[in-house]
Amino acid sequence: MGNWFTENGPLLGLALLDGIASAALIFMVAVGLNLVFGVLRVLNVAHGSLFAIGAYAAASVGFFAASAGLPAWASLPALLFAAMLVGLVLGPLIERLLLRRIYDEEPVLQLLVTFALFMILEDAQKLVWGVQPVSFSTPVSLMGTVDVPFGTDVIPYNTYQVILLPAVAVVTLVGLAIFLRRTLTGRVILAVTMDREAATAMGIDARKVFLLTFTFGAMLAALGGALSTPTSSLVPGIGASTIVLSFAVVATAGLGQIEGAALTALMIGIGRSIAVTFYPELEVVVPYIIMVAVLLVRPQGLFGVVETRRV
Amino acid sequence: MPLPFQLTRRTALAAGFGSVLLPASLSAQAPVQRPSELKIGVTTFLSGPASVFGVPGRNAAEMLAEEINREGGIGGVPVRLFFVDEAPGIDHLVGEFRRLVQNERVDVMFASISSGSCLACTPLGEELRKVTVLWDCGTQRIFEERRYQYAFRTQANATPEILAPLLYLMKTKPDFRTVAVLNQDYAWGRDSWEIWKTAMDALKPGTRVVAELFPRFGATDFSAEVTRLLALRPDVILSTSWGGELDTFIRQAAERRLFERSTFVLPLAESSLERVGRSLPAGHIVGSRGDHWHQHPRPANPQALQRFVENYRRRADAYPIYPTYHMAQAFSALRAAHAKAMQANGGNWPSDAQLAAAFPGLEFDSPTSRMRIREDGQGLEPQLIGTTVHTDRFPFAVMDKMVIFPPDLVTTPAGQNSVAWLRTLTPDMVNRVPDPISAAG
Amino acid sequence: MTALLEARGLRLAFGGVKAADGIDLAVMRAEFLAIIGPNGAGKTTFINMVTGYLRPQGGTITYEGAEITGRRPREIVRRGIARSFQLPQLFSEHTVEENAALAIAARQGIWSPFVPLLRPAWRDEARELLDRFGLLPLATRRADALNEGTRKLADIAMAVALKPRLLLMDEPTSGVSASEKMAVVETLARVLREAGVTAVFVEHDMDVVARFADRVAVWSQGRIVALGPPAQILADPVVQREVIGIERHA
Amino acid sequence: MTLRRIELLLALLGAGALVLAAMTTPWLKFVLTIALAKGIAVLGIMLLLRAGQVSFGHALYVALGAYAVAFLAPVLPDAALLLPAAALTTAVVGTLIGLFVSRYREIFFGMLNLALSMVFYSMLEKFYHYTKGTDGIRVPPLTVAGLELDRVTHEWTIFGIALALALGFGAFARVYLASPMGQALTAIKTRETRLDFMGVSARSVLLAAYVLSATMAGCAGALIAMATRHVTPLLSYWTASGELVFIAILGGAGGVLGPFLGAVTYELVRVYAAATVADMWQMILGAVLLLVILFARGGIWGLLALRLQRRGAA
Repeated sequence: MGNWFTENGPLLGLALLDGIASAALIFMVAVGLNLVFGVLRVLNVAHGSLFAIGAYAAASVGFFAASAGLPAWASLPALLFAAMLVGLVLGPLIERLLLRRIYDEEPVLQLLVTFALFMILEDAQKLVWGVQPVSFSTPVSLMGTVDVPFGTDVIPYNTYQVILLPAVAVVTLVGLAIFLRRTLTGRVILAVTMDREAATAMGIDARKVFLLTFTFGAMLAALGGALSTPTSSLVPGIGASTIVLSFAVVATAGLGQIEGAALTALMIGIGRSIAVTFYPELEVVVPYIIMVAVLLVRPQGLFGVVETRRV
Repeated sequence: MPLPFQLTRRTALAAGFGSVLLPASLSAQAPVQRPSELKIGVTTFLSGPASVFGVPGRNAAEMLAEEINREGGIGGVPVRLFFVDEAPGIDHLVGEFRRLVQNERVDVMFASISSGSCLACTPLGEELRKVTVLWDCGTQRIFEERRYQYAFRTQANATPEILAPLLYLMKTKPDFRTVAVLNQDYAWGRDSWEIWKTAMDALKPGTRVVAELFPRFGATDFSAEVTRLLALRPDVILSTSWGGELDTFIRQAAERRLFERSTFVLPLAESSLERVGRSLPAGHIVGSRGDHWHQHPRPANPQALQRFVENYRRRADAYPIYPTYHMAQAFSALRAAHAKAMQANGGNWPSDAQLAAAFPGLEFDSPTSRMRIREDGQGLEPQLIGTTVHTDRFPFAVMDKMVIFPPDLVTTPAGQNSVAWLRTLTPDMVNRVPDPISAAG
Repeated sequence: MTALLEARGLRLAFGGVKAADGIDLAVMRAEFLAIIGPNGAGKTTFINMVTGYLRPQGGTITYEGAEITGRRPREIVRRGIARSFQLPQLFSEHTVEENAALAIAARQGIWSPFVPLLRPAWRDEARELLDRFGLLPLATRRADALNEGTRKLADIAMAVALKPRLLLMDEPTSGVSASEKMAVVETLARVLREAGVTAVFVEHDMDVVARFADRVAVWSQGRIVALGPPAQILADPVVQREVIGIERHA
Repeated sequence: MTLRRIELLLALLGAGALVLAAMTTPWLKFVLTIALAKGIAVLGIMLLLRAGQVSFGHALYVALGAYAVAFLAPVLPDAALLLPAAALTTAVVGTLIGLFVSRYREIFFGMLNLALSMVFYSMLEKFYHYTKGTDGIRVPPLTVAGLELDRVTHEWTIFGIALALALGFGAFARVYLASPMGQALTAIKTRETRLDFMGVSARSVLLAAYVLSATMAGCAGALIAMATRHVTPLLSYWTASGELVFIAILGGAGGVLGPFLGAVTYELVRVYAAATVADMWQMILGAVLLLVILFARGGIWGLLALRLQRRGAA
């Protein structure tokens, strides 16, 4: 075992670096889904569509900024702007027009409403952006690479992926934690997450909280998409594969738990990159193995609170 | 907006129920008369990741159908197209195939981009006795595992499409010792690797495979894989990936200078060249699943190729990529077969069986060369492979030092199993590879 | 008389709050034992521990000579201990008679996929049971359409349908209107006496306690502070001041 | 006439209508076979929905049944043997997985099922040399009870088996739902703790329904394999599971006819949507689902039952 580590230590180090970079993106998408689920108790399948639309919108805004003659550094705020735009437009629209009508329904109906929305948005996105892969990699080129030593060799990494993405994820995590625990709005959201009935009984306007949270969640989804744009080409179907992974994160993390989402994202990201390095065959099933293992030990998820049924 | 939508839907439903009520036997076995239109069913990807190929295929089909109809149709009859999306799965596809054959009464089916779809459709076409043209799918299994009377492929298959790049690599950069592969984790990715590995073991024994990476189909990030490849420094990296995944892989590899460490062999990259722009550096090997390239060095009919390229660019605002050429080949073969069958039938409209009988041995024009369909139904298509170069004329990498592999060099002989045939190859095969042609100015 | 149920030194704390701080109690066969005490004294916790919903952190519970401490609710029910709930736990999408029939099925064996739940034998038994509780007119009403008092009765009826030897009831008369209360308890007591069921019930109405309990246990801060016949306990000035006084105000 | 009688009558009428449609339009016979098969799988989904649990992974069992047929067909080329074999396989696997997932509720139940079906999907692609990956496996021509059949007779036979199984499973589900085991499912949804305090293991009640639903899905998969004669991993993809839940809601979870009404409607809408706008079928299906949930919550069966009851009252 010690031998194995001395031999493969450097490789393991590289895998950790890759894992952290991919965990950052996984976290960005999953945390929004988890937040929305915690407050609205609606498992939003259309979160994947918001991710995809955010990604495409980021590319469009980026191209527009470039064609308008803005300097290359403007591509970074362009990503953020695109995500805000998507979240602020689509979030309230979806919440007001659709979700609001179904809060009192059974969970399966709520889930299917978002599933239907997902199907509609999937085709709508095709109508707007077509089916040819779209890519916008200016931010990655802009930020260049950092060389990581590996034995006598060096491995170049994208600064964007190993520095900026994890930094954004950490800022989001810390910012969210402070927002939820220290500000009044945040505490209200937290109160609704923990006990909706008690919170409404205390006079909290749940509808307002729902609207706010959903819009916020939509922005996080779109931001996740926007942040993935510089490193990957956008094609139809990216929303579908994103949402399955995010579901696994939510169930593993525990409902509404942002720290849980962060830890799960890290486990999945690092687990996958270690798998790619040492057991490539396992890469695909890593998230599910982690989820099943966690739920075997902790049936309520990593950070889930056991809901005591009052009798 | 909603009103016309509802109207079309309602009429469509009405038409559908009309056909439910109409006894199907009315027009079943009537003597073959010249129909008012020649109906072609086309199965292609209209949603999901593979629509990267499916939609250009459809665009080409619509463009070609319009051209044919302007010129008076096939055998004097205008063609009409029916499209089916392959994405929802085999049960939907097979149902639609039946509907088109039994209800819409299409005259011929152009089946499938996905090999799985082809493997499901081909036997069905045979059972329904309907001519099925395999227009794009790559699996070599179809004609090697069974004989068909109604199914024909108007392009090559996976074996020449992978063998040609390998031979090209051996001819142009013979000194490689280590190889890594990164393919999509699905049938094509696995099959193409098996073909490459088998051929390489026969043609260049002793080459070491240092990594076999098969990321999930639809993956959007290859950072961990790129890291692994950077650390391993293989001489050659093979990837038969395509679409968004190939674009992503090329960009991520380029950003992290992987192209400086290894020679890439990308047998499908012709379809990504325009999109990835100058991200793809010079000096790497690119293929196009056949004999297609808008800057083809020796087209049989330069005017025809140029017209095809320009018409397609006007329509789709992009250079044509291999599925559009494959679609053109399918149409061209159908026209030729139809003419041949009519001639054999004394100028009368051919039956399904007569049309099918015209395909074996058929010769037809592709946009770049003259092609033939072998007796077993397999199309014989040359393979064009080249090395990337950056020029001032195009904002993206183009091919240079192109080799056009003749089909008889790289295609498995009829009646043989590809893997078994590849095992019999010998290293001196590389001496029979034609010399490279440089790109014209 | 022998003890049917015997609790010794039961302890359970939630955080710093001691809900059970050394409970010793023997319940005698066929007696009606009332539990009184202020809110938060640990009355419901006791029932929860006996029925297996909560596991005590210390002490033992013996029932019919066998130890049942920390066993799961399902197992404890099968030994003959049933309970009713402070907040009625009905199957809201079922009718009242279906609720009762489900309880009968739970007793008789639920694993029959081919015979309807409302088979004649079970329907008759359910209706007879509902009749005894005065619920027959509501038999085909959905459980979520009942008012609080009737829900409470249906909840108890379901526990009775299990034919327990020991029945624990958590505030059986709360929610029942004052005018009906005595009649309801009267019926309930008759049904239980006929079946020879031992009953432990948490009660806030001292008139009910005085009239129906054989013994009264007074709970305070997780301990039993007094135990004896109602006449003696209810007359105790300390109990009157500390427990009943607070009760009256609450 | 009571609603239950009308239900029976409608089932027979519906079966007759399907046979008639299949007779007049050959291609519909195939589509309806698939619809009946999916209806059977959805019937299983409905059992779980009664307990308030949504499985987002039952495509696992559909695919398992289908692959069981594909793998066993070369050694056991008879539909009459393959169907029970597929049912048995899925029942065994359903029991093993059910023992695990029946401990979980709601999102955890749904997501664990989803995860397991995705693991199965990945395995079908990973074990490429046995499963042929996404290319899928061709099912060879089958005999039925020893008889060799031509294409048309074979199609009719599979259609007939699907119809018979649909009627059989439908009748069984109705009896089952009225029984204590079926009624206890609803009790899990409304007040699971009470079941516990009545001495009933909610987990076992759910497990029984889970194994049944897995078996039904397995039979559905076997029928799909026999009808399409080609199986691919896409059968187990999560969207296929979503489709089953979709059909359950479309048809309405109120009665055993719902799943079949839903499945036939779903397949027909998809066919006509695909025929009208081949690349927009998803949007049309999504819109239909949305309309059903927002304006007809009981699904098609709910609408029908309401109308029949009104007429009965008038």
